[in-house]
Amino acid sequence: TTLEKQFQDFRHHLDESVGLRDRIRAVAMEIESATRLMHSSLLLGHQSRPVPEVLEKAKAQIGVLKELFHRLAEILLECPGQYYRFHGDWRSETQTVVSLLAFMHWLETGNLLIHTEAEEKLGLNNSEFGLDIEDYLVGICFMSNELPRYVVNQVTAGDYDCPRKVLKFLTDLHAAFRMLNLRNDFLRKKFDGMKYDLRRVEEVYYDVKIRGLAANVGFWPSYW
Amino acid sequence: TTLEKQFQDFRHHLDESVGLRDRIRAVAMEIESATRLMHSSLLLGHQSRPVPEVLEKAKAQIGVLKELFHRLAEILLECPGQYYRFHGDWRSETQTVVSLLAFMHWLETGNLLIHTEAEEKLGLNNSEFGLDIEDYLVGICFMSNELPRYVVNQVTAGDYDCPRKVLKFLTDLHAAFRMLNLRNDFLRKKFDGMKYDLRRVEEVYYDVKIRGLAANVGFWPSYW
Amino acid sequence: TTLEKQFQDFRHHLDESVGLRDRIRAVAMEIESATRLMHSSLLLGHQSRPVPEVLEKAKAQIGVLKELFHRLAEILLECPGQYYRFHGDWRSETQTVVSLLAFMHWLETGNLLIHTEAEEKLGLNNSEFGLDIEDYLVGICFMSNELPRYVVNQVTAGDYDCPRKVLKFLTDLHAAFRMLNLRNDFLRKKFDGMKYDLRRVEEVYYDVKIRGLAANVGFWPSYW
Amino acid sequence: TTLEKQFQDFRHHLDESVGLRDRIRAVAMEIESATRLMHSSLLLGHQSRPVPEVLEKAKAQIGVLKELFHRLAEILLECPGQYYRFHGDWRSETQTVVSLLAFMHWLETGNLLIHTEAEEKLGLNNSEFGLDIEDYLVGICFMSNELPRYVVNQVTAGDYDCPRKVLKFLTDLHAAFRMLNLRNDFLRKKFDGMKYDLRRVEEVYYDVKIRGLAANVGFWPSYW
Amino acid sequence: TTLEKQFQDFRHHLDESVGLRDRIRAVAMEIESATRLMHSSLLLGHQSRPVPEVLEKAKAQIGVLKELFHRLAEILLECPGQYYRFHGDWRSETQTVVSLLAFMHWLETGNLLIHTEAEEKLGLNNSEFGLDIEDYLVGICFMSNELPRYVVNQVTAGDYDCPRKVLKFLTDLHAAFRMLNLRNDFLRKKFDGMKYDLRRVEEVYYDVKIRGLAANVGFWPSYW
Amino acid sequence: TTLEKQFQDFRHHLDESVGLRDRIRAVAMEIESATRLMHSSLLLGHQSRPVPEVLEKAKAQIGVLKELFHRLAEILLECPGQYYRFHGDWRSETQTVVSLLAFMHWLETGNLLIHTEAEEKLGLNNSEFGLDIEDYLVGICFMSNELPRYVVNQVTAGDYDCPRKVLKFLTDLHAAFRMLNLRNDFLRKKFDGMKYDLRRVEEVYYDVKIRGLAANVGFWPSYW
Amino acid sequence: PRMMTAAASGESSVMKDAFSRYADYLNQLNDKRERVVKASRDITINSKKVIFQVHRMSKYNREEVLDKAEKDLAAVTEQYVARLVKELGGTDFWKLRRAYSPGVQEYVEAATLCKFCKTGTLLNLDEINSGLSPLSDPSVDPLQINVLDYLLGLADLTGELMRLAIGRISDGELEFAEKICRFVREIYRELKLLAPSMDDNHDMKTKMDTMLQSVVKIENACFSGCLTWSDKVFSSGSQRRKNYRWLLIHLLSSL
Amino acid sequence: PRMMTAAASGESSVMKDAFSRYADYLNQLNDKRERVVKASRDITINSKKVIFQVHRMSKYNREEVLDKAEKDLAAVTEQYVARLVKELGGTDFWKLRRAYSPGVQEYVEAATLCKFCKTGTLLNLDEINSGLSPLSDPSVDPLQINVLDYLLGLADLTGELMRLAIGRISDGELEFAEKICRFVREIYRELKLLAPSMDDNHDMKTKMDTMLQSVVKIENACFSGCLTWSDKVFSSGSQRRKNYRWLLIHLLSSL
Ligand SMILES: [Mn+2]
Ligand SMILES: [Mn+2]
Repeated sequence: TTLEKQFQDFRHHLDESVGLRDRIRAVAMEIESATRLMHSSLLLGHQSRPVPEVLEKAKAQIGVLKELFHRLAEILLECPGQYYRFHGDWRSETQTVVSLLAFMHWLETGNLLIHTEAEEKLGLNNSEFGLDIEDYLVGICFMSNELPRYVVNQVTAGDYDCPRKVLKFLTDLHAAFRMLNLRNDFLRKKFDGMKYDLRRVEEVYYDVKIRGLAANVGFWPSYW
Repeated sequence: TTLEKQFQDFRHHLDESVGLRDRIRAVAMEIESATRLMHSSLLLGHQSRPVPEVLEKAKAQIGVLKELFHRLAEILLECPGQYYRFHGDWRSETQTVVSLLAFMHWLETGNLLIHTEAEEKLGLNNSEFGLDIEDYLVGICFMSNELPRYVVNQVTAGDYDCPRKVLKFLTDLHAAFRMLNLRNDFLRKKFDGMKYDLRRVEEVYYDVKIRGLAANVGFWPSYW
Repeated sequence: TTLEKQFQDFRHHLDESVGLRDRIRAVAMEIESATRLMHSSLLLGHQSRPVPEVLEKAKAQIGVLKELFHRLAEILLECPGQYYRFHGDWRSETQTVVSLLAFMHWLETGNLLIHTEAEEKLGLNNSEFGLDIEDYLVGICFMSNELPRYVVNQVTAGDYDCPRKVLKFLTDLHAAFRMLNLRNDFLRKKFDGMKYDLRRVEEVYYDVKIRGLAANVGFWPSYW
Repeated sequence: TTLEKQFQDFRHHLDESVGLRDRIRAVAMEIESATRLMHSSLLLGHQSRPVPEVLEKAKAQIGVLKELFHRLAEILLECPGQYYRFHGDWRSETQTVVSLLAFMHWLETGNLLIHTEAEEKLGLNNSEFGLDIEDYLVGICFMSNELPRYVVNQVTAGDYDCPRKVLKFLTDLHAAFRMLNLRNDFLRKKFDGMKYDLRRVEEVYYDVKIRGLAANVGFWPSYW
Repeated sequence: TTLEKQFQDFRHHLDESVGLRDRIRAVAMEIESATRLMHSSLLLGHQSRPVPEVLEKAKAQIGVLKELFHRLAEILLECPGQYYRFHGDWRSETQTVVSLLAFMHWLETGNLLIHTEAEEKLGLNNSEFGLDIEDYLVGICFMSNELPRYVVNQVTAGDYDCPRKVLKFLTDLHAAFRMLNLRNDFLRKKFDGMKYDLRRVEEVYYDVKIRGLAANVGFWPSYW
Repeated sequence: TTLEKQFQDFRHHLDESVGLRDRIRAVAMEIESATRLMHSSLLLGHQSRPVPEVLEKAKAQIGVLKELFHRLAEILLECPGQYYRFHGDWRSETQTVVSLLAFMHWLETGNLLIHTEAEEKLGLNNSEFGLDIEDYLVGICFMSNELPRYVVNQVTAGDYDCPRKVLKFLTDLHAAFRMLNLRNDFLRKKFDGMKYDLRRVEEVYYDVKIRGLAANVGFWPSYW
Repeated sequence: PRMMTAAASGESSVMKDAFSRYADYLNQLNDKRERVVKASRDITINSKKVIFQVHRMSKYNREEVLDKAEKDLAAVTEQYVARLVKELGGTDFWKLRRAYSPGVQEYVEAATLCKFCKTGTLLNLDEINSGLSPLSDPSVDPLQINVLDYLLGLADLTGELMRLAIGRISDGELEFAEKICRFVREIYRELKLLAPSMDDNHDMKTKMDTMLQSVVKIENACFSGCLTWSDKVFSSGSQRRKNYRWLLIHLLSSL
Repeated sequence: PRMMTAAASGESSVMKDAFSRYADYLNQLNDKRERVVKASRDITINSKKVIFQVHRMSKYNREEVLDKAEKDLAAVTEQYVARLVKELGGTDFWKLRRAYSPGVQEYVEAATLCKFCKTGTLLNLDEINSGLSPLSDPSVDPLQINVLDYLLGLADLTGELMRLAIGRISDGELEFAEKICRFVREIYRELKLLAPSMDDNHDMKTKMDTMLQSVVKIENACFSGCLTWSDKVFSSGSQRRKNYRWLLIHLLSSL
């Protein structure tokens, strides 16, 4: 009957979707695993190991991530127009990836990792499968959340110039975000949290400043 | 600066998304409004007004819906590949539309409204903008939920053959659904509820049968 | 360090547990799939197809289930003493299996499927891996839940002696359950539900009796 | 009848289980009572009473606990292979015991209480009845939750070296935990909370460091 | 200190209360056990054994209940004025007791068991420990819930005069209950259900009447 | 019928209300937008630009706000007496407005902006549409929340007299607030937070004072 | 910080004066709110009593029972609603709505229930409100129950009508039950169209669900009532079944 | 079913008589409960006002502010608690506990707060209860606040003490804050031991969590107070740091 015929078609359709989703989730879990290793390396940054050493280990995972995102892109190629249908399945993992890449980039250059740079690092620059802008922005907010802790630990370790640099970076970033008209969604909530990061870094800067600890540093790498 | 430039681009991007979403939501709310009127007319069916009268009023809204879905489709044409990005914004309204159309179709023909027929009724048959299969299926489950109440009221009004016909329809529908491998999601939950509808209709059929009321009546149109 | 050593051991331990659980879950899902097929066949019973035909299809799955429970038992053999650690992972599937086997057994013989018979049917009779008694009892409650619907549909199909037989069976079963001291747990809740099944079957028996429909049946298979 | 016979057996079986469970719960409640007294003594630690005094009172309960776990073990001996059947009945009490023992051990030695040491303290080292590893880990997380408050109160009482030591301990502990692949369960949730403890202790250490209070003091026992 | 002294007193007081409550719960569980036996006997009423035989067995438990309520009363004597502090601990058991006594009384006399009669049966008439009126009323509602089932089974067993008697009784009872102004509490909810009992008994009464079955009365005691 | 007539009237009324609410929300969003600009300007205050410059930009928005509140008032005129029906729709925006106006007023004059002054600034002094006192008070709490951050940043920028002035202001304000008897509502919660603001400002005041930094006053307008 | 508390400078006293005005305002508002809450509780309790009184109705005592219910309702109006009106004093109808809304809703429920039982029609909001006007001091605005509270009360009414309908079927008044069924369906349909436009429609959503359940309960009761009746009609003999059946359909559709 | 309603047989009237007694009982009980609820609300509101009054305390006006608070508290006792006592009329202390418990808890909170601020000690339950005895008619049993409500009120007290402590630190009264900290810790420890034995300890569990948060807030405030102080002590010069440090530890531990 037509009815049976129709439901047979649906069955195929639904089974295919499930298969697709399972494959996507498998890649997403590998991404999660790679970011955990990366995060572990970067945590050493909070214990004030030298930046180059910290970065080296973490960078080793970028290649892995590139490969994984390539696989994701290939899976999605099979079902054109359905990027956003399955988006939720790799979304939060991607946001974490962005936050880590951006933190590493900032450690290296003192600058914000631009969206196109993030895509490039993940090998997404000339593919159909791009990095969703809101995911990028959420990732940047996550990075911002890490900065107060980083600053506190750096000062504890004796780097009294760090608060100034972070404060400058975060102030600019916050001002840039303020230009956006955000809806009442997850991104907005994350951005609203950024002001607490800013406030905390201001407090730390205040602490070193009032104790005269921030003053006499003179050399700052050229890229700052 | 690059940073400012980037955030200016983002601002445009986000404002456009917001604009798109607002327009989609506006259409979705008009759809909701039309279905409310439709539903209100169909509620008269429970008061056993003659089927043609009940349908006539409700059908008046189909043209409106067609027009609204046409507008939705046009909006989505502006951003190819993003159907599923905004899907949540018209999803539940569409499911209600399907349930009402399917109920009307069943009243008229005694048959299940097929997916392609639903698309046709909404003028979606040869457009890029289709009716998502899971939305269609959820809509059919919603229709099933209405049937026990309908049967009860028909019997009260003296139509003792109605339970038999509904039971046959619902048994077939339930069997067809059972062919699908459903994940533990909303659709699955809705389908799980269908067995209560089936059970209730069985009970009503039993009630009329045991009293000898479900006799072979002859005045039912030939397409049953 | 001891600390690192200890956590390395833990890691192995936890990874092994996860692996075990994944394998168990995979088998449990196959069991679920087999019971769905079985259930589909038995549903035809509600449409009053002849009992032997209905049973034949369903029985085909018993071999499958036997094989699957054998696999479960083998997995559990790897970790002696941990049956109840993972019990939750196959529990509800097993309860469904029991309910279907018991229903089939009742259709065939008119008797309750005894716990040892259930184990035998699943090939668990002389293994370490047994059928938990509470799971068996919950499964029997599930079977009881199906009986009112079965009776209603049988009467609709003209089998007016069915209510009497089911009522006798269910009254005895209910009385047997009443001997148990149940705690306030899931089993107790399921058993409490059994009285509604009993009440419903009493009602149906009343309906056929008062209309003089239950009277003149004379032949009943010998095993009843 | 077989049916009655079977249910009589079940009745025995269930009554025995209930009896067992009642005895287990009774012991578990005594454990809870002992840990309450222990906790109450340790709370004095926040008032900066001298460590030995605080420990002495708390230690008095260890003997009691040992005896109680011995009784638990004996009950479980009666039903081999059913440790995990009743595990839920003493689980959370055991986790609290671990957290308190680990806190005391840390106060005394500055080291983490190892799993085997915990078993030994509870007299479980060479019995069949062991300490479940996940319970041990949850208990350790609970202990971690106590540390921020302890550090704050110690600094208030003038012990400015405490933050450094706690930070070192917690950093190592956190790193060790990160090696584990945790599922999305209770333990994972508890571990996720540990990073807030770590962050808080970092902040306290920062507060004393920036004020130059965290100087190299010398009166700390040699095992630190 | 006075503070410690006061809390020590509280601890004594509360520990005593806990002891009291444990003893009360133990008696309440015995009451529950006795009512289960009573209920089992009365269930035979649904299988239409002769009333006197059914009652005899059930009555044997009344003495037991009297003794148990006497024990309850004695325990409560130890803490005068605190009846309602512990009320919740025997409340639902007492409601069941009332429902069974009232059912038996109705079987015997055809009348409602009045509150004072219920107290008398339980030996509470001249003690401090009385039967709470709301508990009594809830118990009466519970009894009402049993009547539809009783009537259905009586008719099945051939007692065609039963519906008339029960209908009269329930109609009066319902009218009497409507004299009360109830709050939105448990009693109100239970009373709300009584209308469905009345409705169902009325249906059975009509079933019997329209079939001319209600005629063959005669063997019912004179007090009806 | 009158029934239909009445509901038609209601529909008109409610649809009008919905329209009204939409217009109110539109104005409220413009208010929100204006306050965001104002806030952005005042944030420069945290970066220690000269007060007059900071104020000038922010003041430019006051006219805009006045105009917007005038529009709100006019909309509300269409439904006299229903101010508090729609109050929730501009409530939180108004609270933000008050907090900004009060902050600016304090920057300029060192005094608290009184309720009547706030109304005047918004052009509400002789209209039916006033400023709800609780909204005013919440706004003042919001302003208080900003002060610790302001003080910290001012000190960082070298204005060592700022803490003294803010502390005096906030101490007086806190004392004034304590004259109120508040319910357990939003205002109470906000006021509860004020004590932490006071505490933080006091800390900064001490920080500055003990370092002998508070001396170099002088460039502050005479009205302080 | 001695310096700041000793201060009683001009500015600080301006602030104090202002805050003592705010304090007065808040104290008065809260006192008024509390009085309104209490008046609302009294209205609720006594309206509930009126509803119980209505449910005491049977086929044989209807007039008598309803007369008493109306008298009780009038007493609620004159005693308790009047006190609410007095406490409000012609102001803050919307500001204090949450404080009195439960009482007013219950009052609407009681008043519309009485009216429906008496006349089978819906008591309009205007009718209720014009009954309240005489309660207030002529110098102040009379309390006007607002549309929202009226509709919320009406939503609750359907639950009471459900209880009533099932009682009526037991009493053999099948036609009355059918009438209730039609009435409740109509209210449900109208509210279904209105509900999304209501101010804060969260409460209303829950009430709509309950209302649909009530409608279904009434329909099921009518269904089983009809089946019982049909048994009655047909039991005389299957020969005449067909004729009776058409008669029955005719009878039912004319209800 | 005409036959059954017409009946006014002996049995049926026995039933009616009995139910009209039940109806009287329920009406009286519910009326009493409602009056008790209202009295309880009044106690709550006015006890809260006393608590606000206590928070008006500063280093300089303590006596004056606390005197007024005590006077206000006495007024609450004489006016509102007395009314509760009258409404209860010496009975149903446990049956109606839920109706008055919130008010009594708030009253305990206010009374113990006043006493602590005055004397630094805990107002005992016996002391509160003996203050209530004179309020009742000597012929009936005096209202005795029960241990549970007292403990629940005490649990709330810690929240107010937290507010107080942070205010005291701002006012420079670090020792007072330390005193509060010790007091609250002691109450927490005692309640931690008692809480599981309490009758229906669900409320208490929530309150214990809140209480722990309050304790931690006070501890954190004392911590940052001490750090500020240590900065003050040490800022004079790092040479003398070591000596000062020991002095500080000594000072703090003697608090
Ligand atoms: Mn109601
Ligand atoms: Mn409080």
